[in-house]
This record gives sequence, structure tokens and C-alpha cells, in this order.
Amino acid sequence: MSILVDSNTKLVVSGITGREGTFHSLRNRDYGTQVVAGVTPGKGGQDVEGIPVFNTFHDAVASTGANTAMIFVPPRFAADSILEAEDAGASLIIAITEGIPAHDELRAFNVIKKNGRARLIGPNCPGILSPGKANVGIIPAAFFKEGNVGVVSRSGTLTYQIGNVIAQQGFGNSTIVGIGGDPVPGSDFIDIIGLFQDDPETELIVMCGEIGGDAEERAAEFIAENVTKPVVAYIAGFTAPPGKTMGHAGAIVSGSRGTAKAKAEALESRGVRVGRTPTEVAELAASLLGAAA
Amino acid sequence: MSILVDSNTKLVVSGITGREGTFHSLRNRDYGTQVVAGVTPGKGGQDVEGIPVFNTFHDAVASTGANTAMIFVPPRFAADSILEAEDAGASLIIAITEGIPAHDELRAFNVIKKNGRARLIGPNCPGILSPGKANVGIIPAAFFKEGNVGVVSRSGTLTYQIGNVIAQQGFGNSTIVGIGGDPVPGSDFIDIIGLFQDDPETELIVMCGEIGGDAEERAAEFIAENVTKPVVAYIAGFTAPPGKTMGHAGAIVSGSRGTAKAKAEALESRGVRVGRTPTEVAELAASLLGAAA
Amino acid sequence: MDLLEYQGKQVFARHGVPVPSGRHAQTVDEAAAAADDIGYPCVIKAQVQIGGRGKAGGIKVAQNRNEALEHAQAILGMDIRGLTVHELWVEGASEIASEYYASVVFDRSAKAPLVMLSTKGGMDIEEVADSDPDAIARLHVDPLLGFQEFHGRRLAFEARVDDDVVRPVGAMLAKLYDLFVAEEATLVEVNPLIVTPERDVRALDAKVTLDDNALFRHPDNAELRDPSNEDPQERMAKERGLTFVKLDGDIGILGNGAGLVMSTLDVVAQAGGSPANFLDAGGGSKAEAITSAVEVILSNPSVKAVLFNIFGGITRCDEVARGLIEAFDQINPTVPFVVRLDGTNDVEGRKLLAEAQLPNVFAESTMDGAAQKVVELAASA
Amino acid sequence: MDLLEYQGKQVFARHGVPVPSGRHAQTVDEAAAAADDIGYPCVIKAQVQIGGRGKAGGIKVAQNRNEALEHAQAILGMDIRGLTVHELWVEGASEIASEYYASVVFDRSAKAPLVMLSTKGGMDIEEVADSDPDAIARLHVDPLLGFQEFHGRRLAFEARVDDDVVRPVGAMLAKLYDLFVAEEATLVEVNPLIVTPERDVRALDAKVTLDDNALFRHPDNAELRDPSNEDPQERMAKERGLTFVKLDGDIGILGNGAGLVMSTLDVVAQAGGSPANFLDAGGGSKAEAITSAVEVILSNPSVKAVLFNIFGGITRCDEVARGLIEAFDQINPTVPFVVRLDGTNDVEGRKLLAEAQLPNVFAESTMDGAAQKVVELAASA
Repeated sequence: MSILVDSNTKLVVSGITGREGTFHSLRNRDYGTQVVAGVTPGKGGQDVEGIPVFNTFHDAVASTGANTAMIFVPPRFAADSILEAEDAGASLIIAITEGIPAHDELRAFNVIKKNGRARLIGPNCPGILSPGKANVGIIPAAFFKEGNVGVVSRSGTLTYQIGNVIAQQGFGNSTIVGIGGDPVPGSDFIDIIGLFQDDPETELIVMCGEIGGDAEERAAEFIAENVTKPVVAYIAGFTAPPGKTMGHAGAIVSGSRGTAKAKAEALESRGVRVGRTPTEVAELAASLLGAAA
Repeated sequence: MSILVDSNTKLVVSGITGREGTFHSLRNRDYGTQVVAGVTPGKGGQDVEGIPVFNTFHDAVASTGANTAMIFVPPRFAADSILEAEDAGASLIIAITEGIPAHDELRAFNVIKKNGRARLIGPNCPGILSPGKANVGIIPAAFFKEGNVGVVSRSGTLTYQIGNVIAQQGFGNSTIVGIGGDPVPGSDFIDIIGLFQDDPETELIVMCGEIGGDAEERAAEFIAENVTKPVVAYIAGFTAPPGKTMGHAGAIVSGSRGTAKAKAEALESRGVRVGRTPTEVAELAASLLGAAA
Repeated sequence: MDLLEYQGKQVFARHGVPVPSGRHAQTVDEAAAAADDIGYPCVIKAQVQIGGRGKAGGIKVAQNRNEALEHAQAILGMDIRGLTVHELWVEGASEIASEYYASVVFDRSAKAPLVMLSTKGGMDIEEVADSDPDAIARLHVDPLLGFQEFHGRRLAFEARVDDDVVRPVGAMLAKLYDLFVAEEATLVEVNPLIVTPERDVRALDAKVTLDDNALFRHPDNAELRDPSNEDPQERMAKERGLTFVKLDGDIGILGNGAGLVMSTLDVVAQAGGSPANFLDAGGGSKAEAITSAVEVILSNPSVKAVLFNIFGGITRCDEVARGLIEAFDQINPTVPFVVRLDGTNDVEGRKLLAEAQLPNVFAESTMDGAAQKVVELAASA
Repeated sequence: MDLLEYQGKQVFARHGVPVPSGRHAQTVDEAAAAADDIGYPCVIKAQVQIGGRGKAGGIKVAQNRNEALEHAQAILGMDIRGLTVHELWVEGASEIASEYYASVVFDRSAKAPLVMLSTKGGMDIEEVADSDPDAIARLHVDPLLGFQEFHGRRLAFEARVDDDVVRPVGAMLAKLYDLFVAEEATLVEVNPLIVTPERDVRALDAKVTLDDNALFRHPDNAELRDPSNEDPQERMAKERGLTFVKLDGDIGILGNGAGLVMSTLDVVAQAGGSPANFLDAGGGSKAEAITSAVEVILSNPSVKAVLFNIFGGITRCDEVARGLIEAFDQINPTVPFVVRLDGTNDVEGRKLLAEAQLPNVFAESTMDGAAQKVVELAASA
């Protein structure tokens, strides 16, 4: 088992004919993901190394039965593409694009929530990898193998760093979910942690948070009430100065809110083990799994 | 039994301090309806013959537990008042106001539908009367008595005319619902007919339609599939010329669509008896009820 | 309220919908000056709200000033299916590579705006809808979300417009939708929407219907007028705040409530009569309103008899009786009146009428009986 | 992007939010001319993005030209909590009957705009929120529906503003919300929102934060500048498309991915070091980007040592190595570099670096080890 993406995933990629879109779509296919279609307005009827391209998501879904959409178009076009994917019936939409205007994100999020038909992951995220089953996005799959650690993270490379240390300890992953570093992520920690809680394969959950917002604090409450599996957390940005955006649009300490310290304390007060460095997180995970095994 | 309004109705009226609002609120109370509050911004703290007035629907609902809202404000303010009532938690909103801009109605309708918390009746309707239980709106209750005929109508006075002829034949009403003559009514024939079908007291349903739109045609299909009780219909406007709005904003034959003839045929082809005059409707109803009794 | 083509095009221009440049003219001289200004060839177009202007000779191309004068002369004053041409629109002639159809309508069934696009432009869209429904791409828009770019692309691809105009056609649909919302229209139609040989996309015609109930928010639109389409009796009724529609017959009708009045027309027609008007005196009418309404009804010389059909709810029958008595006092009508008063205060109303002993006023106790009576009276008048 | 008060007020005025009339000045003479133009008494206000301008002496009332000159002289060039005053805003003095607070913020938790109103204006709203949370009326707005009139009424009644200004305060909230959406702001704050003795409602201050990601749709806003708040190193990084934040320490940091860089800062701090910057070279960085980033890091003379922490995903370690070699070639840096390369093409990257035999470059195989090493090097430099 795993969550969100697996061998039943049938992926349609918007922006497949762009340089990055082509590169990662083919990498995802090489990994074993069913990449069934691409969408580029005006290029309907062409193909990208055998992957048929359609003018609209509706055509792509109608022709191929795609159930998952990956958004790889530039920020100016991304919200429109997300909404189009939702309208066409994709039940999972993974938005990789970075730099989408905040009000566009807000609108897309609220439409998807009200309609209740689809789940959005991202934007500004590396995607989802279920090792051995499917890879949707830009996560370098080579560093990860199948296993029982579920990872959910606001950050891409930090996830690879932590995943790599865990892998060096001999453990693998059920699924790795990048929820992205934007102010209005389509899915939050609690959404993904809830899925991991229900996933039989996942035995331990690692969450990588960072400064800004209160998603980690809300996750702490959610975990206390709903999660029986062990959770290990990491929070980046203990040394971040207030009022400065640390790379991610969502990573900013405003006044006294959103600090790494407050997040770590919220998690620890509810029984979540928080590692102070990526290495410590991996060690905590290993010791808990060792104990569990 | 009855539908929508009864002795559990706790009514809050927006526009209660206006001339018409005061008159009809007090008439509704005199009939026995629990009129628990009024809303007029800036007049919070006052009262209308003992009915407390609040600045906002939220205050009114919080203080009185009102569950039903009646909208009596001028058209310019009506959509806002409807949305406020919905936001404050009224589960039934009855909009009497005539002349609300169509786009305002469209917005209010779609918000209410998406949120799924409230039912809207009207606008541009005479309200709802459950004889012997509650009267919300401007229907002259004196002409109606308790009984087993449910009436749903796009028109006010026409309903009184038909109801009166039925009453003269000795029959009474479970509930009389005016859905209004506007292009985007909050509730359609099918919504109300469905409620009558489920209401044990109602033994026969009378629907009064008119030219314009396709609500009667949709009702015909709904009745064929879902309604086991006898339905008698009347359609006004056989002689209306195309392209002219006949008093109600919704009553217009456009091209070949919306004619009374097409509506009557749609109903008759699905087993609904259609009377050609109000008198004929009453006679049909009486004969069906006589046969049933 | 239906706008004339030129009014619609001015609204289009305000919202960035590309239209040919043109000028309005009310005289032959103005038309020629406009044509000179715009350059030749140009098109002289009759401004009346009716289809088939071209076939009726109401749209003509002028290659030079002489032709402009000649066409303007011919078209001004022309009768097109009952409407007299009082105004012209003169615009530059467009070269046409393709003709499409686009519209945004208020879909009452779906309770959402419906956007339509077809490559079968320039013809009657109802005919296309009947003969080749797949030729029209349709899409409902969630009014809370509004028209998105992908809606435009989807319609354009589905309608199979030429590949190179997918984007501009989609963009025009977005602007038409914005206009539909911003101006509170109930219909916005472009037929034909043309593609020029230079691949420009333009609205060659404009049909806009505005919501009368929303005009208070759009004072500029409320000022717009169509002199060819104003019936003096309807204008008189409008000024008095009455809901009135003129019809072809000879029996004046007054009732309270739109549904009851419509029903009254039907019952009169069933009895063999022919109504001269629809007049809804409205709920809670006071005596003055009734008096005023009688004046409007009788301003039509065809009227041979009048039927009052009142079922009082908010309306009080005694007020109606008082209004009628006052009208007799002021106007002294010569045609017979049949009056049916039922509902609130009906006893008082009937008593007032009986006491007033108005000449030629007949009381009836039922709607059906009243209809019979008025038809008899009109027939014998 | 944070706007200065006067820039915010210009945006307010564009959207119909009432503000005192005022003029912008960059010199003492301009300020005096502006004051003459506006009339006395007027207020001379330092334009820097920081709270407590008044207490710091950055806001002064001038009763006449002499005072205007004197205040402008005093304020221009003044240092307010680290920011130098380069610009003034001169506006008419307002009489104040009441001071309220109003704001629209992007509430990330609720994923909806949050509108706030309080009669405790003129003070730090975070303090009010802590000491008297009930004094702030709050309301989330469904972004698909937008701000409705009833929202404004509800906030105004709930905040208990004076009865006679419920309507204008509600109307101002509606305009602030519209501005928030139209300009794609993430914060719009008015503190104080004043009521004058004549019962006019006005924004006496304006704080607006715009979404940088949306500036491409707002070219006018993208032009706005705050000369007091521009660090030359940050500007240099921005021009090169790098994500850079200047910090106080002496260890230059470069990594790929915001989370990893933040984590690197933390690990360096834990090891006892003090980072000089945050620099995210981004995903898929090519050699030139790395070279360019090294230049930015070294433009800070405080930097005593540099740490490269790369975990290659899309980023290829060999590209990073090539970029660093090129940087040494061009800049010939004198400070030591610690380089940790892991992930995609890490073997190739390490090999390239080893072969290049760069002076003072130390390879480390783990993030923790690399942090230790760079802290030691900086301490001994």
C-alpha cells in the first residue's frame, strides 16, 4: 500500500511540451508511472515520445481515462490549469509550479474545496513518490526505496536530505508527499497525516515543517486526537529572522507567530518527537522503528 | 402535517420597520405564526408591537433562535438580506420582494445551493401558508382552511382564485406555497412537489404554472418518475404573445420556448390533469378527491 | 431592455470587445458625413430591433458618397416588419474570412450563464440548433467562479474555430462574459462574429438585452432609447408605474396580479373575445392607481368593452370600486365595464359600485361569468 | 512588497478609500512647497516602513512655513530604528473625534481573507489582540462570494462603532476588501481609521503589502520603490534572480532548496557559527547561476568562510562543481569554502572539484560535518 499515487495512477501532464515538463514526464514514465496524456493548447494531436497531447484536459480525460493531473505550466497559467483539471474530473491534482500569485491560489483552493470532487497537492511542491509504484513530480527516486516510513514535507531538498539519512539507516518509504512551501497549500499536514494513519503499510510518519503559518501547530492537535502511529518531526528555520521570507512564499515569521520554536514546542507537547537536525530525525525514526520491529 | 412552515416556525423579518413589513408581520403574528424578531440596521433595540428588532440577522438568530427568515426589504437590498439570513443560519428564507435584479438572484441562488444549509422560496412570491398553523407572507389567510390539497404556484392572486374555487367545493389546504414569478426562483415546482409527495396530510397537489422557462416541463418529468399522488395543473398565458413580459419577470415566451401549450402538453403526456380555467382546475381537483375519499 | 445594434456596439467597445468603427446618424446628411468620415466602402445599417434587416433592404454597402446618400435616403423611414427606421449606424465595411456565432445567455433552467460558440455564424441560430445541434459548443459558467481562460479555450476547440484564432476568440468570449456580468445583461449575442482575412476577430453585430430591474445601478444604460420601438400607450403606462402590454383585440383588461391577469386573458379568449391589453394593477393598488389605469386602457380607441377582474388579497375591493367611480367622474367613459370583485372587502366594494349607479357598469360574481358578459358586450358594441 | 504610507494612500485614493489630501517630498524645499500648497496646520511624515515613527520624532505638525521647513529639515536623513528617511509625505492635519482600526489580511489558516475592525485604533493591534481580544471584530470572507454589504454592517455593529458611522465604516471596509483583491495584496491595514468632528470617515495611515508573485499583472505597482529599505547586496541578488536574505553573521551559505538552506543555517548555528546570508540557488541550477551566487555572497565583506550544502535532485552536483570552479577562476576568492555535494551526479561533482585542486576548498561528505568544518574555519580566520 501507499497513498495518493500508485500503479492505478493514470497521469495527465499540463505543460508536457515544455522543456521541464517533457523531461520530468518522461522520467516519471521511466519510473513506471502510467503517463497517459499531456495537455498543451494548440498542440492537440501531437505526441511526446508516444504520450498523446490534447488541447484540453477534458479531451485528455475523455480519451485516456486519466485520473491524476500534474501541473507544470508557468505561474501565470497555473491556477487556470488547476481549475481546468478539476473541471475535467481529475480527482488528484499535483501542482509543481512555483510562484503562483497568492490570490490565484486562494481562488483555486476554495473552488476545489467547495466542489469537493478533487484533492490538490501543492503548488510549489516536488510532487509525490510511492517507491516501487509511481512517481509524479520531480522527486529524485533513486534515493528512496519501498518501506514503511511515510514522509510529508513543505520542502523538497530537505525531504531528500532526511529521506537519504533514513535510507542509510536501512529503512524505506511508503509514500513521500511534498505539500509545498506556499501560503495556501492545497493539502495540509493534517490531510496527508490522516491518509498515512489509514495506510496499512505506513508504520511511522515523518513530517518536515518550517517557519510560517500554523500548519504544524494544527498538525500537532490533529496528531494528538487522531494518530496512533509514531510521528517524528523536523522544523527548519530556528535561526530565521522575523519579517524575512525564507525562500518559500509561506516561510516567514510575522511578529511572534510562525516561529520554529513555537512549532516544535506545540508538537513536543503533544508527544511528537522533534529532531533538531535532519540526522537526529533519521536517528529518532530508526530507533522508533527498531523498537517497533 | 404540512410543509415548510408550521407551529415550529420561528420567524425573523428583515424590513419589519417598513410600512408593508410591519403590516404583514403583525398579520402573520395575528394568524398565530411565531414572529420572534425583526432586522433593521440601526434600529437594534427597538421593537415593533413587542417584536424585538435587531441590527443584524446574526444578532436576531443568536437572541431568539429564529429558524425562518422573511425578506421584505426593497429590491436594491434584498439579495444582501437573503445572503445575510443564510449566513446567520436561517434554514428557510422566504423572499417576498419583487423586482430584484436578475444577477443578484443568480448569485444568491448559487451561494445558497453551494453551501447547502438553507432553502430559499421566492423572490417575488406571496409566501407560504399552512392553514391553521402558520402564515408567512402576504397570502390572505381568510380564504383558506385546513385540508388535504397542497398548492404550489408561480402566481399570487391566481392561487387565491383557484384556492377559493376549491374551498367553495368544500376542500381545504395542507400548505400553499408561492414560488414566485421571477426567472431564478430559489425553489422550483419539483422541490415543492417532492415535499408534498412526502407529506402525509397532502392527498392531492395543485400546481399553477405560467408561460416562460421550463419549470413546468421539468416538473412533468419529475412527477412521472417520483410522484404517486394525483396532480392537477393550471397554466396561465395561452394567449400571451411571444417576446412580451407578462407582468412577471419570468413570464415570457422566447421564440418557440416557454409557451403554455407546450407546458400543458408536457404535463398531460405524463398523466397530469390540466384544467383550462381556474374553475376547471377546481372541478378536476374536487372530482379526484371525491373519488379518493 | 433590448439595445439597438449601435448601442450594443458602444457597450462592447467600452468593455474591449473589438467592433468595426462606426457612427450614429439620424438624417441623410448625417449619414453621408459619417460615411465620408469613415471612408468607403462602408455599410449603412437600419437601427431597429428585429431580425432579417438585410433581407428587408435595411443594410446596404456604399462605395462612395452618392451611394451613401442614396442608401440613407432609402433606409430612413423604411418599415421593417412593422418598425419604422428612425436611426442609422454607419460603419466601415469588413472583409470576412469566417463567420462565427457567440452568445452569453441567462439560462433559467440551469440557473447559470450559458456561453455558446459556433462556426455556423451569420444564420439564425435557432435553426442551427434544430438542424445541427452539435455545431454549437455550449458551456455553463459557475457564476461564483466566473469565466476562466480554460472555458474560452474549451469552447473554441470544441466549436472547431480555426487554430490560429483559438486564443482571440476565447479572449472575446471572456470579455462578452465580463460585459454580461458588469452591465447586468440577460443576453449578449454576436452574430456574426467575424474573422477578417488579416485574422482579426471582430463583432459585426451586437444584440444586448439588459435587466430592467438592474438599471438603477446603470444610469447611463437607463438613458438609452429606441425610438422605433416605443408604443405611446405602453410609454404612458410605464410612466404611471403600471405593468402593461398592448395586444391586438378590443376588450380592455384590468386585474391584480400577473398570473390572474394572464388567466383572465385566456378565459376571455376561450369565451370568444379578444383582449386589447394586459394590465396588472399590482398588489395593494389604491384608488388613484385604478383611475390612472382606466385612462391608459381607454387611450386605445379600439377598446369596445372593459373587464375588471379583481381577487383581493392585499388589494382591497373597496379601493378598486372607489378608483373606478373616480374614473367615471373624470373621464366619463362611453364603453361598457364588467366588474368582478372578489376577496378582501368585496362586499363593501360591490355595495359602493351599486350605490354609485354608474352607467354601463355590470357587476358579475364569477370570473367565468364576467368573461362571458364582456365578450357579449364587445360583440354587440 | 511593502508599500510606504504615501504609496499605500495613493492606492487607497485610486479605489475610493477616503484619505487626507497630501503631497510627496524628497527635499526640505519640496516639503515646504507642499505644505504651503496644502495649507496649515499640516503634518510632515517620515516615509519609512517601520512602526513607532511618531515616538521616534518622524511625524510632526507644522503650523506655518517656518515650522514646515524646520520639521522637514529634522526628519529628512533621520535614522528610525535602522532606516534612513529619504522621503516625506506632507498632508493636511485631520481633527480626530474617534480612532478605529481596520484591516484585511490573508489568513493562511482559514485560507480566506480575514477582515478586522476595532474601535481601539491608534495603538499596536497585536497588543489589543492580546489584552482585549473581544475589542476586535473579525470576519472571514468567502473569496468566491466576496465582501457583501452585510459583512460591513455586521463588523461595524459588532465592533460597536458610533451608530452614525456604521454605514460609511462598512462602505470603507468594502472598498478596502475590493482593493485587497484588485491589487492582489496580502495585507491592507488602516490604523488609525479616523472619524472627524464633522463625522467624516478617513484613513489616516495606510499599510499595504502586495504579492510579489502577482506584480506581473500590476506593472504600475511593480515600479514602486522604497529607497530607505533597499540593501545593495539584496538588490544585486534579486537582479540575478537569486533567492537571498542578508543576515548578521560571517559564514556565507549556499544551498539548493529553501528548506535545506534554512536547515543549513540552523545546523551551522547549532555548531556555534553565525550565517551571513540565506541563499537558495534553486532547483536545477546551472553552473553560471552558481558562479553568480558566489559573487553575491562574497560582496559582503563580513564573510569569513563559505558553506556549499547541495543535495542534488534536479540540481546536478557536477554543474555545481563547475560553477564553483568557474567562480574561482573569475573572482579568485581568498576565504575558505567547505563543499558538501550529495545526490544526483555527486561522484562526478566531487571528482571535478578534486581535479581542479582549488585553494582553500574543503570537501565534506555530510551536512553535519560540513557545518562543523566551516564554523572552525570562520573562527580561525
